[in-house]
Amino acid sequence: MEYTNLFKMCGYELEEIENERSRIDKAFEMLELGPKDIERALETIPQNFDIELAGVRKLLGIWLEELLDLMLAKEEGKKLIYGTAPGFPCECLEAIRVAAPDKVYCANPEFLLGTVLDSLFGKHDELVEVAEGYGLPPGFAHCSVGETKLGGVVKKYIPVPDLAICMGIFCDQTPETEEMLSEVYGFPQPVYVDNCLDLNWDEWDKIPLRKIEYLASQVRRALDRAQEIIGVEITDDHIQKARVNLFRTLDGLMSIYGLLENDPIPISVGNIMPIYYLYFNPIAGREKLIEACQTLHQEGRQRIAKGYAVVPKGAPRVLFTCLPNIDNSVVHIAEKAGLVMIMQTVLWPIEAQRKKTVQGPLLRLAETYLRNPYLCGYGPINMQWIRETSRHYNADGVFWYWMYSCRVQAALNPIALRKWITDELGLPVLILEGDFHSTREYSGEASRTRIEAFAEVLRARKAAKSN
Amino acid sequence: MQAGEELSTHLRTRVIELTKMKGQGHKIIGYTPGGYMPEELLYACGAMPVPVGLIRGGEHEPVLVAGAYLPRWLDTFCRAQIGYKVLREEALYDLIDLLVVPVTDNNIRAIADCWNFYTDTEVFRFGVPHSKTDNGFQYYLEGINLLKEKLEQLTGTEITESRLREAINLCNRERELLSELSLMRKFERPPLSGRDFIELNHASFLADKKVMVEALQSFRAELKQKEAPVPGWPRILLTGSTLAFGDYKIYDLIEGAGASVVIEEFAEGVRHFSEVVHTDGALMEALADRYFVRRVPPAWFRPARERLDYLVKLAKDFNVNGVIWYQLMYRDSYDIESYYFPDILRSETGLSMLKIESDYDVSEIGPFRTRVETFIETIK
Amino acid sequence: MYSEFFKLCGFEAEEVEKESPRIDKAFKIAGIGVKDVERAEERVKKYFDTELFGVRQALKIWLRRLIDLVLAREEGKKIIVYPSWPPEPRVVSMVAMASENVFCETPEIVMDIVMGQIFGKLNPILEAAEEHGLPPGLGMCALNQARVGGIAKGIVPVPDITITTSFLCDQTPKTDELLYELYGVHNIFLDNCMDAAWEEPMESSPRCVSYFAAEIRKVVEEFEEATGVKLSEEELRDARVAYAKPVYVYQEIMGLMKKADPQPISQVDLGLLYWLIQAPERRSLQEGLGMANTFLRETKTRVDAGYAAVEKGAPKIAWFCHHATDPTVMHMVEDLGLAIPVTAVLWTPPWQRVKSQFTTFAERIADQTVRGGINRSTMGAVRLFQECCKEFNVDGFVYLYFFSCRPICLTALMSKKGVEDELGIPVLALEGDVWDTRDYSTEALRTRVETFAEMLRAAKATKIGQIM
Amino acid sequence: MEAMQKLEEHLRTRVDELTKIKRDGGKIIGYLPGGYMPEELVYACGAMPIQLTRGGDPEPVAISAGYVPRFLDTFCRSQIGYKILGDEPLYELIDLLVAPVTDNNIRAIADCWNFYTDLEVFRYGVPHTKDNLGFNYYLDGLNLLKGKLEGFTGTRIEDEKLREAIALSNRIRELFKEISLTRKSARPPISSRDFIKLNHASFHADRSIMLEVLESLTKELKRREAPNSSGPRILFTGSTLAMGDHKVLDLLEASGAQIVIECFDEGLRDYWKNVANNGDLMKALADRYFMKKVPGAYFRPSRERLDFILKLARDFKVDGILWYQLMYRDGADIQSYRFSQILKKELDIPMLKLQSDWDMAGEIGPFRTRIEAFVETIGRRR
Repeated sequence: MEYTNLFKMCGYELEEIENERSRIDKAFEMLELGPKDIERALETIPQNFDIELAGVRKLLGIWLEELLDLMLAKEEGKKLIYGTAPGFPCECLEAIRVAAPDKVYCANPEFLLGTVLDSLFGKHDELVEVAEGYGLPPGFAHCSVGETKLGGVVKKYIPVPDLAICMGIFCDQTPETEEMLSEVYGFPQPVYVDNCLDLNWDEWDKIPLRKIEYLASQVRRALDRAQEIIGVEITDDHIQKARVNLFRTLDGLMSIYGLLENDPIPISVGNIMPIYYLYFNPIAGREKLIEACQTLHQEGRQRIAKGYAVVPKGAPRVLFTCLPNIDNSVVHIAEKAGLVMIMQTVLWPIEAQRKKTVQGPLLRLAETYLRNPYLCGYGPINMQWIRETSRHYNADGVFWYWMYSCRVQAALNPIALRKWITDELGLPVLILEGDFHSTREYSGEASRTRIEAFAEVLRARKAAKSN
Repeated sequence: MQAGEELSTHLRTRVIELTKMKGQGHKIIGYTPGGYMPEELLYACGAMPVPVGLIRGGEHEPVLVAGAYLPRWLDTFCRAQIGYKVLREEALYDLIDLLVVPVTDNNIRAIADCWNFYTDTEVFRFGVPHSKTDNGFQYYLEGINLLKEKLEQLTGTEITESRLREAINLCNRERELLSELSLMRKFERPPLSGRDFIELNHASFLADKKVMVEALQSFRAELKQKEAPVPGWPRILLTGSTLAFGDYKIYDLIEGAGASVVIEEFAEGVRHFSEVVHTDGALMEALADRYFVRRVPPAWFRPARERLDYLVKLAKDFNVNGVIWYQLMYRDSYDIESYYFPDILRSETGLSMLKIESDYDVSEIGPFRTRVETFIETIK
Repeated sequence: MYSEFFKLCGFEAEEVEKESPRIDKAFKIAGIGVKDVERAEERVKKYFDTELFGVRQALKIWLRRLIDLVLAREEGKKIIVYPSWPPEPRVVSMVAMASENVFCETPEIVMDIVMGQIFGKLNPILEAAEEHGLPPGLGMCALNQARVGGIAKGIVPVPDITITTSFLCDQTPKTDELLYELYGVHNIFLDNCMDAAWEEPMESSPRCVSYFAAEIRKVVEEFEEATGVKLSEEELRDARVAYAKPVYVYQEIMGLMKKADPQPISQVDLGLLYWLIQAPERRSLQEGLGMANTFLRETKTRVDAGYAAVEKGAPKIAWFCHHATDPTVMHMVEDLGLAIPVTAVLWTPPWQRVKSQFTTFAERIADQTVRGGINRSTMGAVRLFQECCKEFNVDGFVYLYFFSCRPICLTALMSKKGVEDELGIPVLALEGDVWDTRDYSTEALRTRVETFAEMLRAAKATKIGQIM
Repeated sequence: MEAMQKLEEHLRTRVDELTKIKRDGGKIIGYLPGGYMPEELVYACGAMPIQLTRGGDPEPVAISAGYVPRFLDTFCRSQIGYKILGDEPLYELIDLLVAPVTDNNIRAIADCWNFYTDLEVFRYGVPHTKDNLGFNYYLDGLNLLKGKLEGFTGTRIEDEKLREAIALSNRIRELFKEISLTRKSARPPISSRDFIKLNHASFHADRSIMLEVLESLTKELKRREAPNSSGPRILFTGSTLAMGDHKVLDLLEASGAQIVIECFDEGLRDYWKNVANNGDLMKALADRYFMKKVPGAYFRPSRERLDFILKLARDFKVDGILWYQLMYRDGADIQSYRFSQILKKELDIPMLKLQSDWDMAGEIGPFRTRIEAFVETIGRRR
């Protein structure tokens, strides 16, 4: 089967491809990927991403490589340990990986699989449709990440792991799905990382110790189980290393967002999502990822120097929450409508998050997460968050694209936040119900009119101001 | 197409333009769809028409938000309008100085009343009688005369005979061009797709009239020498209550299933172009004659058979292979007609019809797709 | 088999005797069997206060209306006319009184009251309509369904003419067009435009009146043309008077209800009178006044006797509209200890009580119809309810809107806010139906009304508390 | 039944009473359903607990669309709807809202009230796994709640007071259990409708009156000649059974079936287990309300709930299970799929799943058809 072009498009060198060929063949066979799929991939990728950029090509390559590793981990004699979407706290799996890179492969398989099959191979929603017949029916707003995982398991694309760590720190659906996998589809009984979303309205900048300790102990318990599996002790150093790794990746990611502070923007935000979605996955190719970021950053600087413009100068600039990782049509519609998304509010570290009240990597880890507003899905911090980001970036509006099937994001209540943002900050807000991991019900097309109208609202405001 | 590019750039900057014009003291007049508001009057007093409602639809969130202001048992599109207003997502709606509402039925009335009750927009109503009788004609004529006064008093500009005639000629020109373009779709291989045409039709509500007329002229020129892109697909007559700007789901599904819409008939949302205003004789009468008497009436007319016969005529003239009836939830007049029209259609033309009812809900797409696809299959 | 039941409904033994051939025929056609009569007897005993002579008289008239309606064709009525609901009652009265040859009846109301409220047998009729163009799930008005269903099921004869009132509702004309398409019935439309300006004073606009008047004249002409029956001005006046008299009596009864504590008579019983007035027909126009007066007299007596249909000192509410098919709902409300002195829709506000300044009969009728109220505009409705709640000095207002009625839905939430803001009394907006029992759960309604009642009692208590 | 009448009379004037209590300085403590709020603590400091239990009406759900996204559990959405409409007098009396946070749907109620009203909200978390970590976290939560209540009411919660409160609560639970168990008999002396009414009442009725009512009812039931009830026996389970949500109940009764036992995560009082009224009382409370309680579908793992339902099905000899849940309650939804498979394996009885968004006119028709068909099939199997 001929996939050389595909892998070249994804930043592979020829000899790399040759060396990998046997692995690729095996993995593609397991995933039932044939010539047709390769063709589609060759069309899809350029539509979704700006492959002129070497950095982007490298990124895509990492996705493919990780998927290969996942598929082959077992027969290459590694233990397989899964986390679950949304994957937080990522340090947990990263620490396990760091402790014994050669003994274990860690992953959130639903992300790898979903992203590669959808955004690279354009096999939209194949797995989602499967899942709908196996316990996650359509029409009831089941999370498409969970559906992707269930579909992958049913289709036997996702190997059964040696240990499943269920990240239930803010999502209720994942644990339910995970339980179904163990009761009905022969997955191991998961070990849970639990948490309670019980911060009080005025508590948001002083996280109670008991909450930190509870989350920390949950993570520690998971690590202990992992130790038994991999036979290597997971120490505080490993945890510390894991945290450092993630910080380094985050720096890379932020440096790319830094490019967008330039007007006009040199690259489409659509190319950044692959980094974001890799960043919190325990990938083996972590160093490559950081490299790729540097490459992309340099390319961006060069474009700026050349005055390259993805969207004409002077376009309204908005903050956004998050974007699909499988389909960039929303981004392209927005940018075509002359709307620039400059910063993903989730990533901005607000004052309160920088505070440290505890010592030791484990407790620190826990505290960082409890201070993350999006993750603890918590109104007041979100308000603070948007206040600080909008000030720092002097944004013209907020583009609230949220995952309709995610109860956390629903409970976060965009409607209430819109009221607050418009009243307090006087910024227009567009709330878009969407889906990060499926195009089955929400395609970019469906929201074209609203995005374009929103762009007009912002332009009109700018015009009014300048008058 | 080049003309397309120019037009879309014009449209993109339209809101800003209007904002500026408002700043310079121009009045922005919103009006509800249905084709009973003679735009000519607005142009004749130098005001800017902004078709409220018509220009937005097809999205679910405004419909949901409307739940807080109106029970859900009224027409989806009409509920959506209060939604947009409170969401403040539609820049044009905020520019409006006066909302003109030709009251046709309770659903449209709901828009007027909600804007009156929940916002501080000024609303001007005039009734559209439901029978084409002399009383009806007189009443409608009085209505637009009142509108005329209202506009003159609001803008401080008198609507003189000559300015009105000018406006009418301009609007007639636009109508003629639209109908020429539409008639091109009679060809076995239409030079433009249904979606293209309807977007053009919708643009004609937003764009500056002169710009629009020019755009249409160049379109016509381009299409004349253009090799028809649309293949010899099954031909569909698309009809229903409201076809809002942005509500293109149905077009995508039909064209996605390998058929082309060659002619539309909608009460609300599309510009009616088949009749022009006669400029001989008294102009106000002429307007009433065009907008009330010669206009094909919507389903809530009493009686409304005229529309159904017109549909049969269109089906024959455009030699279609099937009819798709696309209406919105709870627009009861259409529901009831959709029960007996298929028999009329079959006996007159032997064609079959598919009825689809939308509440602007995303979860509809799946089911709709299957139904449209099977329908297209059967009529191939 | 049914003589007991008919006696219960105010018939004399010999009347039943005399009528029995017609009754047999009618019941056969309407598919009313022994079981149904038993059920009806239970229901009447359970839901209506047959102690009251007025109630018995009313039941009697209703049963006769059913029989007359069902047999109209075979008894050789030359012209059968069905006005639609909501009617322009004066015009309907005119036609009803026009000639012996003309049989004019509002079949859907007869179906609702007799087949529904009395026999509890309406659903099959509605289901028949659901198969004849008024499908379920699309918010189709169940009253229109009763109109079509009665014909579709062959219970009521196919009419020659409909007088289709389309000045409030858009669905009625479509329903009658359906009758035209299905049965070739001649539709005469009575049209109007609801384009009153938002803050327009309740005194109606001349423009509106003259259009509606012209429409009325048109109806008369078309009717005369179609039937060859001439309608003289005198007849028209008489008809208007015949209609107006029981209305005045009804208003008097409301006057009593307003002052009375405890509430002397259940609204369910008054409903029988209410609907007779709402859907005039020859027989009720002739006998209705007498019955109305009986109601009035009996209510007076009860007030003097201090008879309590609802406990003394109960909080008072204005109720939106009488139920046509289901006696349980309003009984439930009264049993929960809420007095209902008034149902707001038929109440006549001050601006409708003034004598019309217009001269021609058509204009006077038009004037009456388009002044204020639901027929006028949303603001008209809001003002009507505010005025009504003031006048009856109620502690709350329950707006049970019929989910399948567009104009009623339209005003629901605005009326709630309008009344709450203006009078500072709580308003309960309830989604329900008065034409169809299948769409709501009385138990669920109970919970809502129950809590509402608690709220009113508490409010009352606090008021008293503050005073003391 | 006299007892029921007595209760109804009491309930009629209850709002009035509570209004007076409040006026005389009494504190009304509202709390979110789920069974993780030990009302004993509230009583022990002389305050009056009221659970948010109202539901079943279409209007509040529709209204809520302007305040909270529609993809949350229907009950949770409607709670802000009631507040906006001002339809529920009990809610208007609340001074402090206590929110034991179990999942995101429940959390949304707390947040909406925080955001749209000026009411104070106090949260404490309910962990999702029964182990020491979880137990201690929950216990901490209770202690914080205790402190909060003491601060709010200005009354210290003495052990004595708490012990009394617990004793009374235990007694009430016992009685509920006793009454519920009478329904094991072939001819249940009390209908599910009455039992549910009783149960819901216990969330805002006066406790001493509630106690009398229950006492006399148990006696009555012993004497009472049970109505002849031949209809199929149904186990009624799901996510939330709100006060006022009668639709399914009506339809089931109309179809001739009889509910003999209910099992809901939220809305009904959990009467199965009691508090050990000795030793460290706070520990005892945590033990009863966290460890001993059968958890909701959002637990991890949540198999315990399913096994409990199976046990009930056996003990009460039911012929069928009606799984009635509200729209977008994902936990219950996903569980229902597993459960139907387990059910087939363990004891082969049919289950009907209904998912409601409290849309009156839209749902009754379809529900009626499905329930009638279901009751007919299980009728034939008997």
